[in-house]
Amino acid sequence: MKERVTYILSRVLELVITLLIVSLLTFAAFSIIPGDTASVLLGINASPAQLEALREKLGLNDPLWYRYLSWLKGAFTGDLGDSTAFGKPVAELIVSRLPVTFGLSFLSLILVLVISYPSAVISSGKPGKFWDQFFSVIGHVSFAIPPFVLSLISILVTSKIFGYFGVGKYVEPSKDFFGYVYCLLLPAFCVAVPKIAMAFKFLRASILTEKNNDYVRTSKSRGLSNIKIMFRHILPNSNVSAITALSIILSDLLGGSLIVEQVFNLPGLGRLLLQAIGRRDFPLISGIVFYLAAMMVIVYFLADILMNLCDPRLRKNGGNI
Amino acid sequence: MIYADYILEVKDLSLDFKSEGDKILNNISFNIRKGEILGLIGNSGCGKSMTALSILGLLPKDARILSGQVVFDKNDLLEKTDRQMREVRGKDIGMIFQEPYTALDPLKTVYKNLEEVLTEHEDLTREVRREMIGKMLERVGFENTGDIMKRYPHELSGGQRQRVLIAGACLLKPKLMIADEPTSSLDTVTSMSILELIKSLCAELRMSVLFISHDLSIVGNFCDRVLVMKKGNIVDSGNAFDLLYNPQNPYTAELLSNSRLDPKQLDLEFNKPSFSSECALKVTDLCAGYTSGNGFRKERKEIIHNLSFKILKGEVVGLIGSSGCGKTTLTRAICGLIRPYSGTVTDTKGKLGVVFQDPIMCLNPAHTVMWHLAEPLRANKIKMSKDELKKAAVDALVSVGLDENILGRHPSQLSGGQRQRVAIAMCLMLNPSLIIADEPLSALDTSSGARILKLLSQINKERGTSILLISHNLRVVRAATTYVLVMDNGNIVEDGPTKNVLSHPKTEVTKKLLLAETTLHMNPDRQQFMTE
Amino acid sequence: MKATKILRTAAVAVMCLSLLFSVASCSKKAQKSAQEPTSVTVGITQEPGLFDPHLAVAAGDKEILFNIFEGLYKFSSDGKLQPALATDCAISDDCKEFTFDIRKDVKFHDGSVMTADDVIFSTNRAKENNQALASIASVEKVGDNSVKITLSTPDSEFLTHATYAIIPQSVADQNKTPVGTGPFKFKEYVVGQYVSIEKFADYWDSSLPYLDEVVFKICADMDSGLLELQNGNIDIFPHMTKDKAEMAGDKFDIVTGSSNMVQIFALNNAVEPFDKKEVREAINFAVDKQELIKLTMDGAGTELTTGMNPIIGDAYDKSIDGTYKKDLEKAKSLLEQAGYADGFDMTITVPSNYLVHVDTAVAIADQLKEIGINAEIKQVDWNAWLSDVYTGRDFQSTVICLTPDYAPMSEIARYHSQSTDNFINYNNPEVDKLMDSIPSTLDEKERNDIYHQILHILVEDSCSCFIQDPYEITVVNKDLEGYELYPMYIQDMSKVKFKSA
Amino acid sequence: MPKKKISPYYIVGGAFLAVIIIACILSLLGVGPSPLKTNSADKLLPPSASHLMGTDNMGRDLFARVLSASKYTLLISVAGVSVALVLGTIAGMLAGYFGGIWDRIIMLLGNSIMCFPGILLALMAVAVWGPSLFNVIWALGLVFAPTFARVYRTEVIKIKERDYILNAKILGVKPLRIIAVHIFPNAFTQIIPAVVIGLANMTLSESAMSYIGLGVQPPKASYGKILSDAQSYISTAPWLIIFPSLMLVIYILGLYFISEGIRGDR
Repeated sequence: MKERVTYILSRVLELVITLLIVSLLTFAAFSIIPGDTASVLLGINASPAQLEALREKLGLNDPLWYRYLSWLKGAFTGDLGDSTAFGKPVAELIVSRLPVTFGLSFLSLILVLVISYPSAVISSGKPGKFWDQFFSVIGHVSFAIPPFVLSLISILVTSKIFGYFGVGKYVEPSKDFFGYVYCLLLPAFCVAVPKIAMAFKFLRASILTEKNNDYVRTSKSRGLSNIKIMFRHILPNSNVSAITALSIILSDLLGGSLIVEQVFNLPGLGRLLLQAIGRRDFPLISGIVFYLAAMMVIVYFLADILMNLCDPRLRKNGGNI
Repeated sequence: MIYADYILEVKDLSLDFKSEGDKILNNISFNIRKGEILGLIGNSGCGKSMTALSILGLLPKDARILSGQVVFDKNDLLEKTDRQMREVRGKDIGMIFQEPYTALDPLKTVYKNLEEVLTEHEDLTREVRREMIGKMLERVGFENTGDIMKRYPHELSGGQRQRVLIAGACLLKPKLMIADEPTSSLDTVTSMSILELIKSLCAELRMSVLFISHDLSIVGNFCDRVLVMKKGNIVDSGNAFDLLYNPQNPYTAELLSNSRLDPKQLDLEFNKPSFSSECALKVTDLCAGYTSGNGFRKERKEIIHNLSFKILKGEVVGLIGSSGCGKTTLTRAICGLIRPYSGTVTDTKGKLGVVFQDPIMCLNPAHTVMWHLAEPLRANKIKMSKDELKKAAVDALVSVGLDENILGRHPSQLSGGQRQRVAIAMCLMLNPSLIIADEPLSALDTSSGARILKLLSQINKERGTSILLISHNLRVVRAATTYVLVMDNGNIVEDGPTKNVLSHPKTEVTKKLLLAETTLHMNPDRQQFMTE
Repeated sequence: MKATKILRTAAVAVMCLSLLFSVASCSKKAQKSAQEPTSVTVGITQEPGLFDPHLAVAAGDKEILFNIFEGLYKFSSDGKLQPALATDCAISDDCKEFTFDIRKDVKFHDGSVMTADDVIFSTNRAKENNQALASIASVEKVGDNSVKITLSTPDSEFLTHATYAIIPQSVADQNKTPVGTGPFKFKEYVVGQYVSIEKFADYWDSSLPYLDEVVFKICADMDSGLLELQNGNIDIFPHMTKDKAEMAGDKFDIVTGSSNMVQIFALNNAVEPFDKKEVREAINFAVDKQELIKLTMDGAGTELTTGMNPIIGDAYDKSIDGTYKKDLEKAKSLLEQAGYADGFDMTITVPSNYLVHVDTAVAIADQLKEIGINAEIKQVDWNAWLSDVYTGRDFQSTVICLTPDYAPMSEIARYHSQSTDNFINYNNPEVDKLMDSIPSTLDEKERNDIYHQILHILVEDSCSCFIQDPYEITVVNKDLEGYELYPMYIQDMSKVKFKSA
Repeated sequence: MPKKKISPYYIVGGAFLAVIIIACILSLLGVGPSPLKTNSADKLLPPSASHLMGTDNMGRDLFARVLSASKYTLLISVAGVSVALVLGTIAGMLAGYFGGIWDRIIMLLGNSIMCFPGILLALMAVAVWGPSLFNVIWALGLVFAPTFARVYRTEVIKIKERDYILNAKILGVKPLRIIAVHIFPNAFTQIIPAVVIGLANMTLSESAMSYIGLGVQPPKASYGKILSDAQSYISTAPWLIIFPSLMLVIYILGLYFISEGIRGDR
């Protein structure tokens, strides 16, 4: 058990250090980028007196390092401070955007799994044959299409064929869960397409490597059919190495996809970040970056645990965890 | 006990690859009687594995069966559909392979690995399956079968894994077992126990065995009858004993002599080290090992426990021990690759050369031979003009028996033996006082191995460089070294002149090593061995 | 082999399953039935920032707040000032004292009745936060429902500023809970999604408003807004471009009018070579404004000659129109006079988030090439433009849209040499003298003459190149009526109603 | 050894890339109408004889703009990837070879850059050195360096245990020389698939950067810029989106086939 404690401790330490580095980067960015938050909020015909009043109110006058330290103190006690642009607590703003970003991320992750796994299995079943070439080329074309072109085309196509496809009718999950899933389906597909190509490429490679391992030959010599060998031996083994790729994809998704949110007019995290940068909102940007770093480390942490569960070789103390 | 009727008859089977066209097997025919152990011998590439795979119908995709029949239990296997063949595989014919390390699914316990054979062919209740597997594991030599069933493949040694595979192949009491080089990647002691296991199983289950190997001397002692194959044809057959001792067929004779590396023919002589001269290497109560664990807690795993020995200038010393006794750790400590915890090693910086076991990995694939030879000089800031450098390189190549034109070549264009010799040439560039050869022969075929040995002894003779030869092959040590150290779990248990130690072993470890060697490589002049 | 065939069919099945799921569920289309409370959705593209009427300055905020708060006077759609919370106003001869009669029994959204004290409280609070009201010296009660405001300096046009919001003293934080006297009450604001306001039953003008609820839906940009329009999620969508408006479909009317904005190709008068009048004139002759309007706004914009917008009315002097027509020869000769016979290099710094200004700069650069000037375009992020170009005045030339209040003085106030908004560093003592005389001339006709003189000098000096006043284009759902277009950034929803109702 | 016939991947990949390279050469020679001439008369014209690919919202000929855009897209993606490659290689090598503390520090830095919004990083680069093309390349290079570093690190960890590296250490070769001369040539072949993906991502994120006025300054444009400007005309002028995307797909497919060819040979 002691083994696990040190493992978790080192992961937590890694999270703290990443957060420190990231917040330092944000702080450095803010001390360099031109533009002052107050004049952004009040527009060009605001009077100097007005600007001064707002700066005082938002505490923009104290030196940046002081604001950074107070933000840091707040971050570690769980209070991320208030956003200067929206006047609302940063935590509340981020949480208000999570349903969209989480919804999009997990829906597209499901799409990635549902589409890339079967296609990878089929194409690695008979490498080099028609299906393999077909999926590989489609994979790379879908990788090359810019996201917003994909989104726009999909809207045009679905609205022409199905008449109306709930674009923009974003529904709170609390109010009507199915409406929520339904309106996120198409954007999730657009987010998922490049990720599907990536997952497919990786899965196909790992299945092919597992296929010419000796244990496959052993099972064959015992009379198992190809399908049984694929599902009982090859897939579990290639899953182990696929977990790292999937965790990278998931942490990428959780960062919010700005372009799809923009085209589908979904209030996700990507757009909030762009607005925060546009309005030079230091607490909000640091809050979002804090969330991103935390998400990344948590996802990798879960990936490690999943790996330990799947692969006994990784478990330090033999059979039991 | 061998019965009269045939279990398997192969009638003029021929096979070729779609892409290449030249025949891999041209109409070979042989048969196996019930309960008989038939050996199938030949150098790599003669088609022996292909024969086995065609029996089980596991040929690679682009292999084509041109003609022939494989009659097993009165019906021709080649006619059977894939589904019908699946019933035969694992039930009537079992198979085990060369590499035990990767032949088991790493994610599944031993029990799960074996259970699939039963679930595939029979539908028995869980308890019956558990009990059958338990009995079989016991039969192949495991004591606490309950615990072994729960263990994972990576927790077992090579030998144990091969036993599990044998258990898997024999679970349903097959009529025929095909063993494709089962022992060639195991050390001598474990190989011996595996072969004995197969023999006893064959007798008990009245099972016949098709044993495939490239090492004639092992097969001689173990099989009833032997077939010798050369380029897809069966060139010689007969019972094992007379094939080994008075081989009629010239090819068989040649195979035999290569496999046994007769020291007499090599007539190696060594310069006689005078005891007064100082040592090339002095190691005094060395402790070394590996530290694992990250930043905070360093976990020390000590492998070498206060070991000391010394090598005199110009002396050739052998180091033997079963795998896992710390030989590699010792070499790394001597070369300075790992810092010892305590004890001292005389400074060998720049005065030491190493020859590694694996010929594929001993040279950097990205650079030419010339670059390799120039690298040691560059590393030690020895300034030389362009043609001086070339001359030194050519001398080194000549001294290892290679000619100039390979200077521009890449390692991928050289054979295993040639690469090993370029590595030796690299060491010679610095004119080291000591060369450590870590298992230089085990990965090479016997003839190129013999030439490497001759080269080492020549270097020792002409340049007076002392050599530390590490090997698990006692005949090589007996032929090539004057002094020998025997190691066991991190300590030297016995040392002395090679002749005395290998003829009158004092410690248990040396005796076990010698015993394994005699049973595996039956040596014609038997009388040389102690017969207590 | 057999194995992969099964897998293939499984994969195809999964794919069409997910498609089916989307087809089936999209058939349930929300139907809007008549008897439900009438609600109209207006599309906006800027995230509202502040709801406190005295603090809010951003155009996007004022647009919405017009429905929640009202001042003593209020603009009507034709730009005239109408009495609102004040019934009428007596102005002293020296234009320093303004006595307002307060309208009786006007209720705030929280039910309390508006008193003179609320007016005094609101005036003082507005004075602190609004530069235009700096001239207010004191405000006192003159009887139960009349208030007198005395100014420190005379200002004949003070009434145009008397539109600041009157708010109850009792409400602590207007930003969180806005309370005013307007036709609609604040309902809810969800960041990133919408702002909703609902009908204020006992509004002082009982005939208004008609709608029960108005939702201002926040769209990422005009394109995603257009998609929602086509899908019927939005009824009114202001500030569109001509080509997009035409794509809205036949269920919508297109309403166009002036937006009282001034797109200026600003030349920094303090920087070489734009400190020479001839160079500025040359540029005015070289730029083809009609071509620019066609390129950037598909022709939907009125050409301007100087800083004041003709929509202001009499204060504008029509005679100055047409002074600058494209004349390359004249431009070249002017350049020679200024000593730049073979042209010069210059940079146009443009804010990157306004695509229309970037395109205008590109077109201008293309046109200036014909008289030997090669202009390089430098895009900067909006905040960098604000701090470096507007306040820092560190630029050669730029393209931006100025949004003055709907008052003649605020249109040209920036050309006073001492004004903080004078980012083009224009300096003409004559203009300063004329501007200073306006506040004290009570008579409107006299004031207009002074304005005409100022405009003539501005055109004479050709301080910068004024391109266009882009049309305000709004798309309105056909079954709505009563929507009026204002020449300023305002969405008056009080007169809007469904035709059937 | 059968004659080494050129694998089909090279031929197909070469053909695709040739399209892009020809486009660059044509625009360098100034063939066809000028990509900068604005003209309100022929605004948003569909593809016709006079305008092969139609015109954009400023009346400029799209065919000429796409040709000149090929130059910038090629320049940005290749330069950006090489910056990322150099930074990534150095970081990956150091982290992989020395391991221990170095490994953790470099990996932590890599993670932080990965979860730091690329746009903010680009803004910083612009603020400090100005919005020129050169700074965008630097910013993009920095954002993509961690992915390359990660690939290199795993590769180096695999190679540094091999016999020829131990041999070099024993012969006394200095660590830096081991990294640069011994390990690098063997590790480089593994990086090619990552380079292809990097080039694709680079062109796409350059278009995202154009939202905040970074990248190629108007009137010049890259594929990404044309696409992001044309975003609002997709229903009225679809050709503004189709042709640049087509060129982009050709560019990336060309790279993919070349990389498949290289992987096939090894």
